[in-house]
Amino acid sequence: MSWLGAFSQLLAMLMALLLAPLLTGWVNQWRARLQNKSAPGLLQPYRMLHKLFNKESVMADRASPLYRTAPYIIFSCMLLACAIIPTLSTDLPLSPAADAIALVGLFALARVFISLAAMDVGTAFGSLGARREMLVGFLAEPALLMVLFCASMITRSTSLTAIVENLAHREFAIYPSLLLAGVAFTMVSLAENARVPVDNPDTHLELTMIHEAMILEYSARHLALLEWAASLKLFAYSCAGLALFFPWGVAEAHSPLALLLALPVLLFKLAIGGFLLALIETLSAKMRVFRVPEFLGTAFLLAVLGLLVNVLLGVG
Amino acid sequence: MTPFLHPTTWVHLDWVLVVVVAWLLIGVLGVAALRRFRFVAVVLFPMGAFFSVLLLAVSLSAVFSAPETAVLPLGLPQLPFHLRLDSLSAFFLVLIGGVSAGVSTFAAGYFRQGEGTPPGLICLEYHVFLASIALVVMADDAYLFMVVWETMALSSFFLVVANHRIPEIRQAGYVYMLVAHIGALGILLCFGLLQANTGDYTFANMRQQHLTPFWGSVAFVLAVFGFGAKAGILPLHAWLPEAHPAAPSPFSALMSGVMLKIALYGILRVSFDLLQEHIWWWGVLLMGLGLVTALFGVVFSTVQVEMKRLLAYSSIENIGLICTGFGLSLLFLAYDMKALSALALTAAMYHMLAHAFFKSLLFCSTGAVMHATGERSLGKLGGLMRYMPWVAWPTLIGVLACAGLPPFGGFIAEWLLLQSFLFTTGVPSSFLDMLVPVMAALIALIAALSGYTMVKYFGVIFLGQPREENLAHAHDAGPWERLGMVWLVLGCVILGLMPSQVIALIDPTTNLLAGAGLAHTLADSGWLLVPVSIERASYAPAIFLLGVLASMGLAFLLVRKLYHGRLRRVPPWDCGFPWQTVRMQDTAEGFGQPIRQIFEPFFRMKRQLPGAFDAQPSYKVTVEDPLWYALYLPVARLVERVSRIVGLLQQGRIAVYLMYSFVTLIVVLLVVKR
Amino acid sequence: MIVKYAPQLINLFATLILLLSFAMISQRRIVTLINLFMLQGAALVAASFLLGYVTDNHELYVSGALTLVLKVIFIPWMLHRVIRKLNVRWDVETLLNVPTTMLVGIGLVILAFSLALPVSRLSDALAGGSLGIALACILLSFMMMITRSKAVPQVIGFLSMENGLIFAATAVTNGMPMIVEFGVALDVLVGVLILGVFMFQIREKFDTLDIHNLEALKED
Amino acid sequence: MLRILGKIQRIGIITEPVPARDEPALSEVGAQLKARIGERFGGSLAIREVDAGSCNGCELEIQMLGNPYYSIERFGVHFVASPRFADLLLVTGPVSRHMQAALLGTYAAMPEPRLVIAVGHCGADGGEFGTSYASCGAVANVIPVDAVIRGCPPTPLALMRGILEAIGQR
Repeated sequence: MSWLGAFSQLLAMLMALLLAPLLTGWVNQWRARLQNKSAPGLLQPYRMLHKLFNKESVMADRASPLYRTAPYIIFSCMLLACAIIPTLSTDLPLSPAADAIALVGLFALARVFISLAAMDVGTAFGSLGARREMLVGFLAEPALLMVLFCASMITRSTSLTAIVENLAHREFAIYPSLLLAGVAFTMVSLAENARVPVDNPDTHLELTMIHEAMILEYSARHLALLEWAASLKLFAYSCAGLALFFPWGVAEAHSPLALLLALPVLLFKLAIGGFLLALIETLSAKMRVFRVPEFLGTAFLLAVLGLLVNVLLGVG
Repeated sequence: MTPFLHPTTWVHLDWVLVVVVAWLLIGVLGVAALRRFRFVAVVLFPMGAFFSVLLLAVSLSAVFSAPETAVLPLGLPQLPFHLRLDSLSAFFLVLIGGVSAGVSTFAAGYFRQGEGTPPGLICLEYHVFLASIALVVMADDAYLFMVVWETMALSSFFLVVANHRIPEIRQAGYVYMLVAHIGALGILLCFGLLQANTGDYTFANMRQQHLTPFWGSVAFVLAVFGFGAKAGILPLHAWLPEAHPAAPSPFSALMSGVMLKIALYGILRVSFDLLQEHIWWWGVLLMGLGLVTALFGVVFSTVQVEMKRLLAYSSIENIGLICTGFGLSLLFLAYDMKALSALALTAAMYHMLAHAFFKSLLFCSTGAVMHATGERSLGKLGGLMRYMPWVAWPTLIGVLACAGLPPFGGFIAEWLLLQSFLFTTGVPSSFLDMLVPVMAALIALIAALSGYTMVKYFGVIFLGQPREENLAHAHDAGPWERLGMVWLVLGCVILGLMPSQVIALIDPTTNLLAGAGLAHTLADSGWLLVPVSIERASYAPAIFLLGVLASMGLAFLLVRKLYHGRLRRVPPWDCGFPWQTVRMQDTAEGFGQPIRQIFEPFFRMKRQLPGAFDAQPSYKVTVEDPLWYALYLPVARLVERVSRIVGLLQQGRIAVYLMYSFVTLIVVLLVVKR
Repeated sequence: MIVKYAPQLINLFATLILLLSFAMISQRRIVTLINLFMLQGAALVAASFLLGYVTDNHELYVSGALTLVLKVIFIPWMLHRVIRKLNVRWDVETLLNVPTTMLVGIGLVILAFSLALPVSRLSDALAGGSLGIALACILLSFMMMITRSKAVPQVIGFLSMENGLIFAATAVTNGMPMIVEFGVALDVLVGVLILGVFMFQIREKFDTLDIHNLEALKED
Repeated sequence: MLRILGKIQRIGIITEPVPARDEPALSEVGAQLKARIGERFGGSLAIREVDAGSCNGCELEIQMLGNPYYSIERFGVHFVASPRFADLLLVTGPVSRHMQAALLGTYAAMPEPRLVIAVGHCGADGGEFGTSYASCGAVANVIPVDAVIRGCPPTPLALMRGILEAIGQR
């Protein structure tokens, strides 16, 4: 592990921490614009986090220690996820510790903990949210895994850095299986980040909530951590998608100059991605909860289809 | 024949025999102190646990040493018992020792006065069971194997029906006995084929025989049938969800954690070791059976409303996954891809170890919960985390491991299995090539569903509010129970954090069975788990855990430093509806409902909905196993009809019976004369 | 440049066509169904133009143009007109529910691929690899015809099956003889016209397009 | 879908720009509001709205705050789904007996620092309904109130002024 490696690792984590709320702000801004409103400032998420950290935390009297620690666990899971996804450079010392499958495992771990925390206080909506979250999860995880497998079948590797290096720096080729995988990935990341059409991030009606219903009980710093974790998750998904489907511009190992060059490229790609997300959210309507398994099942099957096409066309 | 008289020259096998004898002696002592249950609990069971640890230590070193054989001058004349301790047996002895140590310790605190069978007798059955499984994995001829196999079946049967006062439990034990015997029949026939008319039933001889593909396949199918019946592979799973809840919890733990693995040992021994040639469709058959079993098990476990049934179905799922690993490895072996075969086999055996530990841990926790609350239905539990933390936190570890989440054992097993699937291209058959991704997808789906199940299990039992008043007086686990559970937790953690070391333990076995191992790739990668090569895939649970913990601590410190830790406790936010009751939490049925809706064709459901004008509207839904009605009951009816016909012979008059034997005599004489 | 990437591009179009077939069997709204069909035709056109350019085989241009005129412009326009005239903008009911249909679809794809794999390993054509995909498309649209209970979706299923056929021909043998192309095109045109009239007739008779009613026509 | 996009394109941003020509009040109130929120709530104010038995006139006006014309979100104000997230409680209507417990619970569930604003004549003093067997009258009779926004119903601008004043005091 070189000093440059350690540096780029730290840089990646710091950048994730700082950029994640910005991405959320960007998406919100575009959603407002697409609703013909003028939007809140880009930095609004930071302001909210700052305020929440300052407030006094209010907690249900029968909340257990698990409930108090869950936000920290979830937050650090998401941070680690951002750390192993090659955003700027593929020279990440942490990445051998966890490959694509472990990435899915990380998301699953976070999901299990937030669901358990939601069930802990024992309110009606908390457990309802937990059930729905697990419902989304048990279809979204395999779909995500299959999407990642499409890439790793092409590159014969499940280590994310190896995948990106392969895709980015071998001579350009078109992989039809990635088309299917891309569609599947978009659907999965909409569901996983609690976006329309699966879940509405700013609904007030408890009966239609999924993610919100689970955190209804949280306040102040714990809520702030959860919100931050949510935007980290969005960031992680966006970066994973960009790394898989538009890997160009990610710095190769041992080249500090490319590292500097990679940042603007990433920002540009993220900006486009955020805009598209807002567009999708504006154009689609939220679906009934029991349409969600159908939606995610479709994503799962498309990803499997991608694998099959991969085997058929024998690319890579 | 090893010299028993000079302990200095003893080899591992002798030590294992010492443990076996010790267990039998403990059993006898138990009978001697039939009703003195305090003595049985705090003296005999801990002694058993001590010898389990001894067994663990011995077999850990035996894994790496050369095979040892012994011939005991017991059994029938001219038919002495052959014993053999190779790395495969040693691996399973490690499993037995490790798990039984924890479970026996737990059992020391578990058994109470006045439950059906007297404690002394339970102690006897328990330790006879342990001794018999230890001998099963060491048996080196069909006779000894069948003898100890049946001993295992019988002792476990008696343990299942420990509370024989309750009719349902007797029923369950009966079903279990029945399936066990049908299975044993299959095994017997299989051995009959394997010895190929040489009349020599030692395994050594069987290894020499080269069966034709047809008879080899028949033997393989018989073995899968026979051992599968004991392991709970579809469609012979029906006894499992009946017997596990019936048995006392420590023994459910042993059954699920150890006995099922012994059945899988049988499959391994026959299909990898005794049968020399392998045919590709054996692997496909095993994989198909495994996947179907796993999917069936996990879908059913999500909709269960009774703790131990839920765990039992989840065991079916895990057995299915392990069989899938066997099948894949067998397929590769048939195509002579040794490295990949070793990888798949390693994944399966890792899964066996992991499942043995976390599942027995979970069964122990259900035992503790049932003692504390007297309740086994999820619908009447809840909120126990506040009253019994010593049970809740270990269970949380077990749950995470069972859900296949990093950084625990279950995840590593699934990780390896997925790896071996992922790099399966270039199997000569195009159809298989197409099937492989689909199978990988199924495995991913099953793993995710098991996460769903485990969240339901932990959330409904330990979190939320108590659904009944009396739960508030639930007492925490006693010292022995805590000790046992902590031991099992340690097992889970070690399996999760030290994969390279554990795989080094599995390596001799894969070398024995698949002719290859992962050790050489692992040796130079230290804490990093690298099955094939660093470019392809790597995973380091220790670093993983460290990363999570470090960022957790950092986040905590920063929040406290930069801001504050003020906290105010208030009543929970009830969405402005002050009349919320505990009954408004999600019930077990409610939590399983989405799965019930999605996988509707799997179930045989009876739903009773309230009408518009009912005075007391009631909602009831029962989910049943369609196979029970489609397969078991018809067979039962057939048997009944046949036996009624046979029953016609019975007249109840001596003269008639004498006439039967007379006629038989005449017929025999005629036959002999010709 | 484009010649270099031609096989990959053709595979890409093939995958697109497959994706659209899946979208069609999972689609409930009839208008969207027609639009998807239009897209599929467009992908097919692009594929055949590309192939024609690479193997400079001008017949492919002609067949591409035919597909463009018929499948991308005329027939969708006519179908839109039909549903506007008959005002049948209902959501399509399927006989099987959508997830089951998709599962069966995956099964069909596996079958088609495993059948086509040996062939495509032999085939020396530019895009032999996509034979399996074309086969899969044919099977999928066949299934769509089976599982839909209304007339318009069945017509669309029939047409997209024909898409699959043409694509198979284009991909594997770089195009059928011209006369066959014309024949097929004419067939389709006439077929659709007749089906259009047919739909009006059904409508007149039963004032619905639910073809269950045809069961009442048998005499007994 | 394309139709929607076209519409979005056609309409464009119709929010009152800051600074605006035709209605200076809104823009300057907005500017002040933003400034005060910046000082007291770190730039983000979360509002929980409770209908304690109003005729929904006030709700309609409060809705208006979020529409493209006023778009109060641009000043850092947003409405939230749970009092746990909220800094400010907007209560409308004479508190009916049935809503009393809910209102108390909501207030108890809010983390400090927290503000309460009674909206509309009814919220201020019970309005037409006054205090009776069915209504507790003014919000102040149930929970401590920091500010009152009169009007039946108050216009969105009045609401913004009220919020501003509520944050301003103390």
